[in-house]
Amino acid sequence: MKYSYYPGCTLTTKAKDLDAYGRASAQALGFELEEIADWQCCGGVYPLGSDEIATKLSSVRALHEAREKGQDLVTLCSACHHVIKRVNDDMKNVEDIRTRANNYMQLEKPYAGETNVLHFLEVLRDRVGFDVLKEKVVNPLTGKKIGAYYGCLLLRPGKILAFDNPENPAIMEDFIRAIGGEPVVYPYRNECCGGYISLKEKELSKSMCDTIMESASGFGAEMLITACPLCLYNLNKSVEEKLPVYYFTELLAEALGVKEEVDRA
Amino acid sequence: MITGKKQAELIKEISGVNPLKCMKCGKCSATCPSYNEMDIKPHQFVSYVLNEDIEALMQSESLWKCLSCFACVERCPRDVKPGKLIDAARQLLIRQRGQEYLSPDEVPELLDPEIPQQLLVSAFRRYRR
Amino acid sequence: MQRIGVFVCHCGSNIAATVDVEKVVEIIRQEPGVVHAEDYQYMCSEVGQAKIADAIHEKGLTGIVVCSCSPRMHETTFRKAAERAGLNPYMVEIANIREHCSWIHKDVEEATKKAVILARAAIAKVNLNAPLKPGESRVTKRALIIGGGIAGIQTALDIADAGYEVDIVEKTPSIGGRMSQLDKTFPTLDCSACILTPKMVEASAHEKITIYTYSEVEKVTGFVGDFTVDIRKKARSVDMDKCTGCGVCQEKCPSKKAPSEFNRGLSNRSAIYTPFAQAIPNVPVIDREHCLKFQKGKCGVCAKVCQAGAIDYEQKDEIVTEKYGAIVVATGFDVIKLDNYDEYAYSQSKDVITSLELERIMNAAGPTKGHLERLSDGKAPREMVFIQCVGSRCADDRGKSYCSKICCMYTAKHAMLIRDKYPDVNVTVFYIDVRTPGKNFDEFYRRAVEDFGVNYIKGQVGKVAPQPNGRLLVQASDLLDNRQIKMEADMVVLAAAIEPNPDVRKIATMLTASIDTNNFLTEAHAKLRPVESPTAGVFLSGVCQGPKDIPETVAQAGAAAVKAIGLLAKDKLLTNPCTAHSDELLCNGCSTCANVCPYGAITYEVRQVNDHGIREDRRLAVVNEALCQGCGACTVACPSGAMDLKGFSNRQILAEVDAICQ
Amino acid sequence: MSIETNETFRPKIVAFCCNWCSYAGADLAGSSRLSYPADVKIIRVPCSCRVNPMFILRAFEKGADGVILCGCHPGDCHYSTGNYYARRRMTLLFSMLDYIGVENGRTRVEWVSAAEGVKFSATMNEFVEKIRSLGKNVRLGDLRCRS
Repeated sequence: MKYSYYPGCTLTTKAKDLDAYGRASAQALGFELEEIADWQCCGGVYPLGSDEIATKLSSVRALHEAREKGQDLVTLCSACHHVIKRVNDDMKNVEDIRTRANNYMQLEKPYAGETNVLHFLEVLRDRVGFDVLKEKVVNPLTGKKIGAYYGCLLLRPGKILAFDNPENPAIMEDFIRAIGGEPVVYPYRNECCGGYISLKEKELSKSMCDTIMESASGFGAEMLITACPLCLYNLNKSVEEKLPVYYFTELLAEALGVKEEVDRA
Repeated sequence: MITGKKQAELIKEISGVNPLKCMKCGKCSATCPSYNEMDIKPHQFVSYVLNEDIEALMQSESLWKCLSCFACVERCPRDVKPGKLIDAARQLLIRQRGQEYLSPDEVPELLDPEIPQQLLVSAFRRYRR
Repeated sequence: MQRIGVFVCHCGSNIAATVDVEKVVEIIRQEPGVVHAEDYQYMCSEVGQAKIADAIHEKGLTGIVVCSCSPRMHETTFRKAAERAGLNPYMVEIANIREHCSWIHKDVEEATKKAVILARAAIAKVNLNAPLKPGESRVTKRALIIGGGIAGIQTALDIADAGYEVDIVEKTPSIGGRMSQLDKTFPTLDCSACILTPKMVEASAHEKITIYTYSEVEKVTGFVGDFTVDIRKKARSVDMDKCTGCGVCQEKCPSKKAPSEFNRGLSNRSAIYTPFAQAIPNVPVIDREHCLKFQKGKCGVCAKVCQAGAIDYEQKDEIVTEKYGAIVVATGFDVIKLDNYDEYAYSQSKDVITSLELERIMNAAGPTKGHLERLSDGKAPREMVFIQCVGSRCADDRGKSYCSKICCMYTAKHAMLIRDKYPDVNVTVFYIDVRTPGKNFDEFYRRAVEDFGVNYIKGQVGKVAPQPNGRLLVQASDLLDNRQIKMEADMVVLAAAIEPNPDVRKIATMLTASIDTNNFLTEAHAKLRPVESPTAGVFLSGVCQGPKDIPETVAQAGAAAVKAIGLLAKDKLLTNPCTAHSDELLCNGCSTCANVCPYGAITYEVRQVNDHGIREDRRLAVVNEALCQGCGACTVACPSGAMDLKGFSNRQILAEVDAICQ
Repeated sequence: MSIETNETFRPKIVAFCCNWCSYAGADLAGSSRLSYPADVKIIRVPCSCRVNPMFILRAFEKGADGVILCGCHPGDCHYSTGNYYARRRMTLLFSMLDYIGVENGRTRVEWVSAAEGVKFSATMNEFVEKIRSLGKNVRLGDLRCRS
């Protein structure tokens, strides 16, 4: 199976791990991530103003290219996923945005939200299947108590992202189980880490991350996993009860026995 | 000078929010992680727009404290989406007055080696034109 | 040609403000066939009706057109007026120039023009009207009540006391309904069981009342006065006649892991069970899904210990067919599922409960024997939080759009009872609005605040987060103090929205009773006929019609009973004369009409016909006028055009079409 | 050649409404003062299944520009199944009408319950707008019927 793949800017620089472990795991699981040619930054945040078009175009370009190849579009970064999924929803359901975006794009066939946008975790759940993943694990993370940190971007707004139950998600917990670990459920796994606010309001972001960390470690987590480079950065700035934070792909690669390969490369 | 009425119309248009749907339950403010940092609280945004007191909104510190975490949007029982209202007020300020909360000059001192690109891009998008 | 009189109503200013009624009269007067036309302030008034009678007498009218409000409002009024003046009532037609004209248009010229056209269409129709005579149908003097909660019980008692036979069909093993699950009732705080149980006993002892528990309505045919209903009596596996209700079987049953429906799943029950101690009938049922005998083939303990030999593993479902004149729906409610409100951690924490679960916890016969304790660890709570409007008043599809009406009061009740019995426990109620319309209701709520020290905070809760220490962090708004509250609680109680029992959809479909988008049954008129369904002979009792508390439910139950009694008291009903009939010269006996008739009103017989001098035996469709409801499906299905509908004939409708398109 | 512009063109529209749901829905639209153009005239029928294709053909023959049939929602028919018959008949009729040049936009079936005054009014506004955009119906009209 081949998917169009949109890495996003952070995954080519500060979050290379998230990307490299993801690609290696995909290979080990038998699917291919074909990087979109000349992709452009998604902008990091979804433009909320209903009259904004230009800031949505980079997503439309990626979506369009995936459609032309007849492939689903896969993302790893939570932020890219959020932005592209929501822009795709606009293109599908908001006539005004669709018309105006297509006016800019001048495509042969106008884009109307045909591409299916999947997060890597959704590929694991819905395409590969956690059962199959479990069978392919050579290095189970037995005994590891892992807290999933979802953050906001993957889950909300629930109706558009349609990723999982936004208030009580299970996909990452199921993932942790599949790679042999023990998921730790804690209530702040879907609360915000502070996001972009940490650039200027470092204290605010820190206190939010402290709450998350305290809650997770209070329920017995030994480490956290995330899909978002910004969440990882913010969580690492936490002062209280500091737990190690990993990209979920790193643990996946480890469980699949391909981590060392990547590290050597 | 654009009137408050016109500004309120603009905010409603940009955000796509109908503030009249609000039943004033306060769930948005109950849920907001930045609540304590905000001078105008999320639930008050609705009444400021209804009262067409947009000038006060645009002066508000709250514009820069919203995390766009969408907790208020997700949990609002009336589908009002206060987060979008806040963003629309911010847009108005940035677009009309060219104001910004982040200037390129101050970036170097904010940087640290681990900062992901995503953070800079997001902050620029939200804080500036 | 008819001699037609046209009467144009002003309806005060309701019509006259937008429609130039004088002008309408002026134009209509010129129409062929119209021999009289006038306008009047209120045609439905006595004076207005007298004008119709006078014109019939003076001008020898044979047809009447009233241009007024909707025929659904006053058609009967004007028909009766015409009848009193000696005219066949079906020679009256209504042109709806209020709801369909004056109320929706603003431009006087436009509305006047439309009113004229609507009047012309009615004139065209009445020109082709023929006198009709309603038939008669019998009334079976027996009522069916669907649902055995307080609403159904009260309706049954009232009808039975009037001397009519009543059957109650209840889905669960006992009557009693939601009220039997409640601990105390507001605003008097008397014990729910103490006031309900005597009613249950009275119903079961009443010689006119038959109770079918563990039974469901399976099929309904017929119509007002003459319904035929199939009732499925589910296999109880216990012989009702032999069982003495000693309870030994339940005690000895080795399978005790079935969740108790009565205790909302907070405790377990045996596989053979009565839902609660005061159950009526006091005869257990075997829940076959949890019974070892049925699942594994071995056990049979209950049969061994039953002295009366009442256990019958071979028992099968039984269908009882019964005839009824009236049907009362009293299917009640349930609380919504809270899957859409996981921010309140209902599925994550045992200490987040619904108010109905709290009723069971507070009840001496409940899972904790009436002790207020946390279900997670059995500890007594010190801090309790109540959250109002969970799933009520929602504009999105997560919850219900309506106010559930009872929550404010039962929450005040719970808060008060807890503060009374456990003064050490702090109680905080987060509310959006406190709604307490009702006799002694607001006083009750104020007592909770003033005398019992319940802490009411205006603001919704955003999140309930279970803490590692086992407590619950409640994050909420205090809108009046404009602050965000974070407080730890030991238990959180959710006032979950109520919704009609999901079964009601199925039942409404069987009864062809209409239902609204929230699954509440629709009234025949929201204000003036609130306990009747638009479907004749079907009445509404209790929450199936809309949220209400116990006194309102009982009042409505009585009202529904009166309406049903009014029907049962009649010996005969006049049937709708607008029935189908077949032209024997056109009918070729093909059976198409019989196949589409939903009432089985069409049969065939071989009869000699005289077709232009040729006499021959033909197979012909015959309509049973007592069964025909006048839908007209057969008229369109008929390939030879033999079927037509009285009162809505092809020619009449075509004449209306012509008048409109003129 | 004169073409009627949309401002002056007032279409003739016939709406057949079943007595139990849609007619009551139209009444509710009235009592809620939800306006729709006066071009719509309602004919009351006991059930949507009473509407003979002949009635609709006759309307077009007599110069109607659009015909809409309203009934109870599927499953809610007062007579249990009438609206299903209506739906099937009309699907067939409308596609035939389309074939002979009476565009699909000129004919419509809509389910309106007694509680849906808002939907009734919205549907009628929409339908009139559609017919106005389609302009006068020139097919099927019988010259002898013109007044």
